[in-house]
Amino acid sequence: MSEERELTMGAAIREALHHEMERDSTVIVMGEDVVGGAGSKLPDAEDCWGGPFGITGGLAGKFGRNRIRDTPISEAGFIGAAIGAAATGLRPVAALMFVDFFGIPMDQIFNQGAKIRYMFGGKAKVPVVIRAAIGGGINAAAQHSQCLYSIFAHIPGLKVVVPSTPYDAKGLMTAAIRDDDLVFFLEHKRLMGSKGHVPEESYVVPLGEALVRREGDDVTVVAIAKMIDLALSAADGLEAEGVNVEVIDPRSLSPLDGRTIVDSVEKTGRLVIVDEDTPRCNLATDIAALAADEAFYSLEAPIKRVTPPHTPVPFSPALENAYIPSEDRVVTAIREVMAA
Amino acid sequence: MSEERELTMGAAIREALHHEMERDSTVIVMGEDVVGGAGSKLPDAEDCWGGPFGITGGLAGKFGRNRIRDTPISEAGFIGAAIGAAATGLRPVAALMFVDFFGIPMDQIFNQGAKIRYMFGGKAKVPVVIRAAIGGGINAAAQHSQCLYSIFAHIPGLKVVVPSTPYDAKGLMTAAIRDDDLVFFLEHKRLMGSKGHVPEESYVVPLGEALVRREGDDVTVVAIAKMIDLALSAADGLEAEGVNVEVIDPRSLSPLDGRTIVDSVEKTGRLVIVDEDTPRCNLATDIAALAADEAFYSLEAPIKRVTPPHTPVPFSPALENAYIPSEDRVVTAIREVMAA
Amino acid sequence: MEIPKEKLLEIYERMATIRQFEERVREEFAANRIPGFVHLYAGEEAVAVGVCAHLTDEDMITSTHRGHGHCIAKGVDVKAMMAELYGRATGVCKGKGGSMHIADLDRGMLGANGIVGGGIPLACGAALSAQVLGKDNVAVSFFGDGGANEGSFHEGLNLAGVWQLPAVFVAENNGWAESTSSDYSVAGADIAGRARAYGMRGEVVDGLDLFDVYEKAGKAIAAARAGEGPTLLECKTYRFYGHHEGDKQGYRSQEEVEEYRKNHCVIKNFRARTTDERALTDEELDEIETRVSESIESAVAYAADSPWPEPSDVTEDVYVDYKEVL
Amino acid sequence: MEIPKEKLLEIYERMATIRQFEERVREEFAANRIPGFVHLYAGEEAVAVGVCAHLTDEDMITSTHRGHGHCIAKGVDVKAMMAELYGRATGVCKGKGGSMHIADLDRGMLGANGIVGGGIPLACGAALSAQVLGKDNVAVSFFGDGGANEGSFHEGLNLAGVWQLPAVFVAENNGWAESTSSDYSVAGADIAGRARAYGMRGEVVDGLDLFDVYEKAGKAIAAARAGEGPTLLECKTYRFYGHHEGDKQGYRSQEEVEEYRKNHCVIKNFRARTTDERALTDEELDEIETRVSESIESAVAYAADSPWPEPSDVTEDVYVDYKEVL
Ligand SMILES: Cc1ncc(C[n+]2csc(CCOP(=O)(O)OP(=O)(O)O)c2C)c(N)n1
Ligand SMILES: Cc1ncc(C[n+]2csc(CCOP(=O)(O)OP(=O)(O)O)c2C)c(N)n1
Ligand SMILES: [Mg+2]
Ligand SMILES: [Mg+2]
Repeated sequence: MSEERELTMGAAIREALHHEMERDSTVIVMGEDVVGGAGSKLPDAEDCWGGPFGITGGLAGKFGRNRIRDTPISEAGFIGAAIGAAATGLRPVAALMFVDFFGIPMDQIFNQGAKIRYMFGGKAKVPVVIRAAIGGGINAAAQHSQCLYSIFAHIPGLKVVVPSTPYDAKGLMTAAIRDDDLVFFLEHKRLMGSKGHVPEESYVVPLGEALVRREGDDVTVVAIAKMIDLALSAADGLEAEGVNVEVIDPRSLSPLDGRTIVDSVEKTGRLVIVDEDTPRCNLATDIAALAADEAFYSLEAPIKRVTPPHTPVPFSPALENAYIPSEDRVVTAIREVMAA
Repeated sequence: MSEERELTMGAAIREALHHEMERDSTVIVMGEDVVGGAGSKLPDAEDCWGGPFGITGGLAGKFGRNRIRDTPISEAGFIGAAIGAAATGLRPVAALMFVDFFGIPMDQIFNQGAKIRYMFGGKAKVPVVIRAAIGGGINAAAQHSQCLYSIFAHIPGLKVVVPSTPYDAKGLMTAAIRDDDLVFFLEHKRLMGSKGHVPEESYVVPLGEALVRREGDDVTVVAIAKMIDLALSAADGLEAEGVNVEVIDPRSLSPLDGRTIVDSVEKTGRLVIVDEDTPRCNLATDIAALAADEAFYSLEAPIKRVTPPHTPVPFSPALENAYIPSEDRVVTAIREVMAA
Repeated sequence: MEIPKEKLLEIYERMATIRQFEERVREEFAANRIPGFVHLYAGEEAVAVGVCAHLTDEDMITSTHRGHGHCIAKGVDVKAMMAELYGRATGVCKGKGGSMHIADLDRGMLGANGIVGGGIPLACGAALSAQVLGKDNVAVSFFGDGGANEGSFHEGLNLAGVWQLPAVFVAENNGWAESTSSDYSVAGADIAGRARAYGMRGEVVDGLDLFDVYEKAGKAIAAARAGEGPTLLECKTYRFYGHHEGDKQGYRSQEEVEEYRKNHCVIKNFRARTTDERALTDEELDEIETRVSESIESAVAYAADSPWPEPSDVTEDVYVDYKEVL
Repeated sequence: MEIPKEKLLEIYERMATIRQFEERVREEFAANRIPGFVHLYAGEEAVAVGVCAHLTDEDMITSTHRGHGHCIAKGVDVKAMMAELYGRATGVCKGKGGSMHIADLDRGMLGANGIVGGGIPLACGAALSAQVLGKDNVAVSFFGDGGANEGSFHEGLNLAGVWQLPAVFVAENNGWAESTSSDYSVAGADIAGRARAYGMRGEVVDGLDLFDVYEKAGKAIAAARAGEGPTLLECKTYRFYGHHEGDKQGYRSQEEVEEYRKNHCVIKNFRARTTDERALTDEELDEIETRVSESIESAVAYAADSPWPEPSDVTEDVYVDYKEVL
């Protein structure tokens, strides 16, 4: 294994799926066009799609259509089936494609999948992974650009992970598949092509552990998914002004590693949260509330949240650029808390 | 009109529906068994149900089944239809029955109803009210006891109101029906039978205005729906200890009257939030985050949140009693912030 | 289809257990000893029992809000069920589920369900497990006439058709969804006929006749086991009590209910037929009734004597493992 | 059904406009002048135009991700559409919607839709408005073969059946949902037949023949207007391009596509038939093509010259009125 081995985040996820399908014959993959070409009369149609970002392409050739299945466009049907299958011996990875489609299978997800274990008095488990693309920045408009992870983090019984690097994506996907609970695995569209070091062998990044992506002692910035890039680059820029920014990537939103965040705020005394999800009842408010309780006595400035406005995602690039948090807005927020 | 006129919250809501249906012929009511007896061969079956709490009973006799309609059990179908009807000239009040069922119609609610106006560049409006019962305390278990309003408050394009008195229920329902946007009107099961003064004539309680239910200058308690009762009674109890509690009922969760809350915290310096919704990314975190930013310099103690644990709602009374926030827990939280 | 004597006795015992269980739950509920909602299955016993008579513990079923009958038919312990209804720590779900969420995977019971139509996709999943793993198990989903109008019905049946899952879908058409007639809510008023929309076998079953249910369910389940794909059965049946306890039933007449109790009681009719045909004797059946009555009695005693769950148990069993810090 | 000459000309113009619009969008998209996703309707023009030819501005339609054709057929202004695709302030949705959300209520166009099956319940709602208010308007919902597998299809059609809504459901079966064949995904492979499940008329239509669409849609719409309830039409059609621009189409052969373009082009065939029958002349039709081509040209120029929306506009149009403080 070479330290230089680089993969995109998409390829890293595919590698984890491949490893786990090889390792455990109860792991299956299902979703709309996850293979592609179902029902085609062409001999070479196999694997002509592989999901919207091609992640599951190539798996059918190796594992066969019994274990990787194209579904009709019936999200309640096939995600419910994934949950039922998980309760009865399989470990399905179900592709919801875009997280924006959660409104169709939501009952199966939150009233069935998330609650079965509890309602059954602990006598069942539901080891499902639901993969979905999140986030804006590709002008896909209001119904294909949302984040929505705050909703899943809100629901007891669900776990939610949001990787921001190829390394974490592979390790978290491996952990998610091996996990015995229902895990949402959310892939930011604008990170799928980003490259980074990924070891060839299989490894696990545990759920519920945040990562300090950059150390600093003046201000803590917690940022999620694509927002991490803004935070890191804002931090680099502010270095020149003598501001040392600590950047934390929670990686898991549920369970949340509150300890790492609170420890950091206790050190820095200042907190900015950057969340691409809409501002009400989101992860930014969740983390702010945590700090306003647990790290209150260390706080030296108001807690600032950088988020989109309380609006749907607009289509036009001119509007979407104004919608998604920018590095400028992150820098401004950091300056504000530093000036306080 | 007599000052003494008392109605239950359920009757107050019925009165508002009745008034508005009389006033505006485009107001219609729809949902499962909102009338009851559809398809019955009995001549007197009309109005044998009226929804789970009988609220819409009696309306069909007056307004006819053209304007108050029983639906099949098809929440995506009939709530989607209510939204489509709202965009084309009607003002439907759709009964989801229990809010726990939102996972079925959610796509219609959040991707269609909430976004139509925005996606269409402001050239449409969606004047729908969705009524639903919320909350625990009747041993209805995991799928019939949730609050979930945090999810609706999260979604841009939705409005959310949660009355806690019969007076407000009538005035807010009137406002919701006359409102040109999609309004969730959430009725706490354990408040439906509670009585209070309700004027006979029609009146409006505007959306987006919080109410200070009790004045005090030591600590601000924001409480939602049934939690208001706990907060008021905790406040009464603490009076003896010389603690003056200000109790705020937000009434609308979206839009939220943040001004009233922040003003109060600026006065008291202390904040406790009591929310029956599960703890992650909920209204309590939302309000805490607001105060930790906007009222930071007035805060003299950590912001405490009193909520259920991060678990589904259990069935057994022995467990549900431990689950739902108790007056004791509210008192403890207030004492904690007072001691800080 | 010839039913062996042993099976007939077992069937009778299961039906009698459901009936007596429900009658007793009704009393316990009226006496405020059972919290929450209850929806009684009395009158519909032939459906659950006639279907489940063909299933093993490894075959899975999904059920509804009206789930006691399915649980008993599938072999869930009535003591643990009664304790669950009572909300006690000894309940089959440790008091966390209650009437609408009774489940027991060891008996192949994948849960009652508070969500109408909620169990259909889950059953497809159980059938998928069998198919992927190459087992010859089947999954059966019970749901009501009202449930046949949910999107989950359509998505689940279509998926089962596409994948030719080893599944049987059992619509229990008792004429009503709460107070709404199935003649009103099911456009076309023909649930069995909906099978055609999925290229699936569909059949109307006399749900008030154990023998008709037993035969048609047997064929459907055998076909599913043999890899011949799914079937939809519409069992016409009748519920003796209201939608839930407390329902005033203004949508149907008391005479109608009486007529069903008198002339379409599945237990009476089963008894009449099996004794007429001398397959079983009154003595054998009376003995069963007595045994059942004792078992219900002791289930109630067990429930009433059982401890409440500890308040601290409220946060157990949410996740297998949840590493939250702070 | 005899179609008056004026109507024939109008139909041709609409179909030609869709075709030219889509061909041009394809070029603009390839040249990176149109952001986001685009799904082209080329090849399927006869369906949208044959149906919408019977509708007025007060009749509502709901559409899909592949919505440009429905918009044009319903009379939405192509300049404002092109500007929308460009993301400009002059777009029909002020740049907020884009390709998948074009809407224009003044033309009875209740929105393209990014959610498969999402428009079906909305159309039921528009039909409900007409019914409650006693107007003789109808609502038409267009959706794909893939969309017929969503729960919203089932719930919407059942509701329309129960209430006998003045609605027409038009399944555009182009054989594929992304890369998945409808033979695979539609169990039973018969969408029109699903109408029976809702006690509704259902009919297969040759969606590649404008005249067949025009006739059958005309009957269904007239029936809906006359209070005779809903109809489901399954129009068999074909898309000339990939699912979205960028699709490599490994699931079908280039020869097949060529064969359709050559022998099943709805525009060519319409032209051949109408000129053969001497209803229209080549000159008349060429003139239309020229006029259309000019209008598309000027739509592109208009779009390209239009201003971008102001960044501050991002928070406008969420609510009619939102009284948030702080
Ligand atoms: C998704 C959902 N919608 C509505 C309800 C409320 N509800 C509970 S049972 C019921 C009627 C069910 O009728 P049916 O499916 O015929 O079953 P039956 O009660 O007749 O056994 C309704 C409307 C629910 N629990 N879940
Ligand atoms: C609810 C939902 N699921 C999945 C998708 C992704 N998707 C967009 S179009 C499409 C295929 C639709 O096929 P069909 O309905 O046949 O319409 P066509 O594209 O052939 O016109 C899919 C799967 C979506 N947009 N919405
Ligand atoms: Mg029923
Ligand atoms: Mg298609």
